[in-house]
Amino acid sequence: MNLKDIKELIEFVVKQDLNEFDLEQSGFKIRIRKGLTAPGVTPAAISAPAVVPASAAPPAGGADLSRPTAPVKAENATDLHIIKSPIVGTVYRSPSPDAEPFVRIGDFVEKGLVLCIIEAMKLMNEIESDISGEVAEIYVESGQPVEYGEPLFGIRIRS
Amino acid sequence: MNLKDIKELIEFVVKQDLNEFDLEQSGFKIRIRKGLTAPGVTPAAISAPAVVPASAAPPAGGADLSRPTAPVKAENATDLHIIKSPIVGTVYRSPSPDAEPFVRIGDFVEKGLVLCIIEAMKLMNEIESDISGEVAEIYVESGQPVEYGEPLFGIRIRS
Amino acid sequence: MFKKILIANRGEIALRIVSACKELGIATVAVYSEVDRNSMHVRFADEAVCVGPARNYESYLNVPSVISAAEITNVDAIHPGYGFLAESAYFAEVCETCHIKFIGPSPRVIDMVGEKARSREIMQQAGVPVLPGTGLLEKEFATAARLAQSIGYPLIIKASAGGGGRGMRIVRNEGDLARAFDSAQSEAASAFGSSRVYLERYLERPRHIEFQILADEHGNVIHLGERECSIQRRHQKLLEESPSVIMTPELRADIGAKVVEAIRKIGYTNAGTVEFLFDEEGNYYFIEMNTRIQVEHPITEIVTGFDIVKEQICIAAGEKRRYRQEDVHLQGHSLECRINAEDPISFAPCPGHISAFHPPGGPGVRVDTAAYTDGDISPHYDSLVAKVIVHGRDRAESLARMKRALEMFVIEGIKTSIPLHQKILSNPDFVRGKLSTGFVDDLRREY
Amino acid sequence: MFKKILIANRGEIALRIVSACKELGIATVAVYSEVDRNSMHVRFADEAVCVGPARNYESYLNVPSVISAAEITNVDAIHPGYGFLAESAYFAEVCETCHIKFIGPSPRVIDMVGEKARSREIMQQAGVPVLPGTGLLEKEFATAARLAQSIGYPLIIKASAGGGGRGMRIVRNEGDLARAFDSAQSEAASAFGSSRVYLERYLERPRHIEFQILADEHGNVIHLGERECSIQRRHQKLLEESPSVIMTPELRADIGAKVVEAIRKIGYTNAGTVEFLFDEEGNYYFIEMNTRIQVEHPITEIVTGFDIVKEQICIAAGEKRRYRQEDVHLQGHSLECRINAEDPISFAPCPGHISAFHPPGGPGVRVDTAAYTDGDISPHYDSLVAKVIVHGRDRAESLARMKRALEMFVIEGIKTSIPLHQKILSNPDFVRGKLSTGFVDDLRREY
Repeated sequence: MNLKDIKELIEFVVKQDLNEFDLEQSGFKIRIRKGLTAPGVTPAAISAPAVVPASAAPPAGGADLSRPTAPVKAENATDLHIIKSPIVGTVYRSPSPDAEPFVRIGDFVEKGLVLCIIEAMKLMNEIESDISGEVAEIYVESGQPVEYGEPLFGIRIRS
Repeated sequence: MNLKDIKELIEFVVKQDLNEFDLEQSGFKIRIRKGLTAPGVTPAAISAPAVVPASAAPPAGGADLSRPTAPVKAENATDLHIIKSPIVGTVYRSPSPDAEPFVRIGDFVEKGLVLCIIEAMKLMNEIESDISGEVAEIYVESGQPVEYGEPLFGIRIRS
Repeated sequence: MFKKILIANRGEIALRIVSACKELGIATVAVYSEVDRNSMHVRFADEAVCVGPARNYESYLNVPSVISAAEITNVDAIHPGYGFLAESAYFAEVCETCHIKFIGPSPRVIDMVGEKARSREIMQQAGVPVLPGTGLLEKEFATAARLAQSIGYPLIIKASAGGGGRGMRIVRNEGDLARAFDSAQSEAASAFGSSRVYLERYLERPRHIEFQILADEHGNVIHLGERECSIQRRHQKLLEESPSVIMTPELRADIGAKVVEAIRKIGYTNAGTVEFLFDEEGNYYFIEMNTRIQVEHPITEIVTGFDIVKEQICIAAGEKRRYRQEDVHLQGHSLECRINAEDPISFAPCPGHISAFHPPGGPGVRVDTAAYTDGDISPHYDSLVAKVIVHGRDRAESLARMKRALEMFVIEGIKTSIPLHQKILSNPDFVRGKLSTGFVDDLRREY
Repeated sequence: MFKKILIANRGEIALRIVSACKELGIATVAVYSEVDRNSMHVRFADEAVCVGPARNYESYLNVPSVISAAEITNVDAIHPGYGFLAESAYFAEVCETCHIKFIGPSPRVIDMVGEKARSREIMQQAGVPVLPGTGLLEKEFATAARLAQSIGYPLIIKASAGGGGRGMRIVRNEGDLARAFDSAQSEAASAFGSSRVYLERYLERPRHIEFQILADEHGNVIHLGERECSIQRRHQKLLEESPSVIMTPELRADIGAKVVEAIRKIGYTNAGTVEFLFDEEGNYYFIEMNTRIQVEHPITEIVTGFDIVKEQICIAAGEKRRYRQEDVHLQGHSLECRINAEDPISFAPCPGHISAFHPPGGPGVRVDTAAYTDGDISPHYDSLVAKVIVHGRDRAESLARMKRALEMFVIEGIKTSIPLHQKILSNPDFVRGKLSTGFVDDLRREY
């Protein structure tokens, strides 16, 4: 790659609004970082073990919680209010297996409305919306295990 | 990549508002960091073990070569030509214990003149000046042990 | 054998359990609090579940959260490590209810052993001496005075609900008893809401020595010799060794046999530790029993060749262990230093960012740690950074090796207890093996 | 005992020797080349002297420089490690002349043992089988043909001055002998300036097994059992174990006794290694002897409890060692993996900057290394990054432990041989102990 190519690549990366770009190819290696490289992010190395993928495939049968869930795709959706799981457990999006889900994308929810149930230690915990708005994103499916702090719903606040 | 290209690349990287840029390509490697990259830089730590002072005082009787000699006080004296020891041994600044030293500060030396003797394995090695000029600094004393690459004399080149 | 184990802990012991599971071919699930996301135990476990925020009772002590994590990951068993839920009979019971094997003794045994009066009784029946003492006393000073006579002086008054030294009084002679009894009771009442106290013989400069036990679920019980843990500070062990300089093969066999008998009698299973105080005349007294893996277990592993954590897992899986007492031989000598993040003078914990971390290696050195370069010692948890364990052919080699290992341990960015450990290792009394639980205080008084 | 020792080496073995000296209370002097200024052995030695630029013959192989460094620092002895000057009789002699103790055998013995014909003879006299072979042959093909008959096929033709495979020919039957003999001779002549060759029985898939020896300067000679080093690639050992699966206590005692006798007879002192090839029928043949510490010495330390480097120093200091052969017991099983900086597929060395380095710890794991986070693997020297050594109660535990340790070894920034080691450890033949020096080539052919 000559200088022109490199500059073109950088421009492209910046225009795409990427924060990180790495490429490695037979004897060629490039690394581009933009923005507030939070110290916690850069020194990959040992400093951020969680970034490293699990060495083996997740053991069969178990839930794949092997790595902390990514901070959710909708990172640009800064206007979204994220409802996170306050407990560890299994999500149910409807009150019973063949019932309708509590909410769907596009629904308007009032503060206090039940969004889903999380089962933990045989107890059903109703998860309510702590805000009013439109359900813009649903990050979980019925039967899915969730950990503490895992995003469940993205609520767009009506302005 | 020549200097012009490199400067151009740096300018470009800065203009693109990047914080980090790394490139590696067949024997060529560039690394650009902008702003307060404190965290990545600080952990000198193990990276420079030699910086750490010897834990104990230098054992009695032995030469104190415990740490590589500092790059010489006269670091500002960029115009000085440094004559370094080409071998490990013991310095003698005069041909015999009660003789006059080969050179003193302020002496003008011709290229090829003997500056001192370094004894190694019972052999006396004459160290000659490889340049003509004025003896501006003398970093060693008679009887002092020196290691490879240790500065012996600073010669100011007459201009 | 189990297919998957959840590790209900953090730090070096969580990583230690991950190692054992890997060697046994068992998958692992780590749990972690939000601040522990980048921990080594999370990195090396096969799966990991965040169980809550930093505060212990919201995460590592949060039983519903930990149990839910076990359920959603379908584990067969939970290893509790030490601290946190390790000695909670309640947690062990919840595990049982949820059909998850708790790697430790049964809830019934944890309960029984945790009750001090009960475990004293068990040991006494097996012929193990206990410290002379009384049952709980209310306001009856006359009874206290009479019982004090038979215990002898010095004695200590302890609050039944006590802790942290409050409600405690050392009484050196009969004349001081009345006032001490009164003040201990009122302090206990105000601190714990109960004025009940008991009296116990007080040992001035005892040694703390403990025996390691392994008991499978088929009645096979052995001991793995002793650990001397006299080097303490505020009841926190700093440096341990095995064997103890004061132990003879005969005494070891004698105490060991009694302990094994008591353990077998109560149906104890899994690993456990029986703690004793030794006075200067060599008399020994049972003080308490711990129903979990101990921080200092590695020194026993080193001298016996047993992998105690793997043993715990195999035992919990119901395996019949084939070893007998005759198979246990102590080889050489082992020392452990617990390196804490603390100011070596004031002993104040000193959490922070580790800018460089390079543990020592080479012959006879083992390091158990979850710390790493660019990692943090969190203020939320205990200040243990690493355990340095050495093995030597004899105590002298062990000592020289530990000094060498500490000298070659690079930790930058935080203060550690290494200078204190070095001071201890160079102390002539320590070198001669003249130890007691007062050792560290004496040392501090000197400088 | 010595007061100060100069270590004429670099990397992990220099650090290993520093450790031994620290444990013995001996001060150390490191020597280093300009590019090694920031090395661990420099950091942890008490003093350090730069002896020249990066290239070996200008620094680590520069005898005047190393000796001068020893003189200006007033050391009593020099430990040469392995490689570099370790087997130079000349260097040992210069040390002697300068009244500096060379930690190794006497120059006379190094010379004698280094001469292949002589050491074969010595071993044969002690009853140790050697590979059937001839003396040096000039142009006399008739003699060669006659001798070949008695050696049997396959046989190998080797150049007397040989090395690197040049002048070598494997001959599988009589018909090929004449042509091979001619071409070997002419290749030898052009490569080494001497056409002299010799014939030797060729073993197809031998095991490489070696015995560790310790001999003090008072005639006390013992062996520390064997190491199996069959896992090699281009004659470079990759993975070693002790004990070997094919060794019985009787065979060990038998070979050991013969080796000890030979060693005693020639007045050998200090540590040494006697190497054998074993054919598939279990016949064994002496091949050569090494008069230095071996890279793989830790596995013997692990199973015997001897600190071989400390032994070397004590022996060189003239100490009378009190152990006898009966005191040597092999405990459990040990494995070593030599982690190299190399491409795991092409095996090409891969020096570079180490961006993260965190060695595994926990039970039964020892790491000998001079690498560290933010350090470099220099292209000037060999590509060894670290030796991972494990101890298990048996071979199965050793294996599981090594797998676990490699999985938990964090090395970033450079490629290493860890994937290759993992492949070897999982190979069914390896697990069954079916080894030979052809093992790695076979493995590569498979993928």
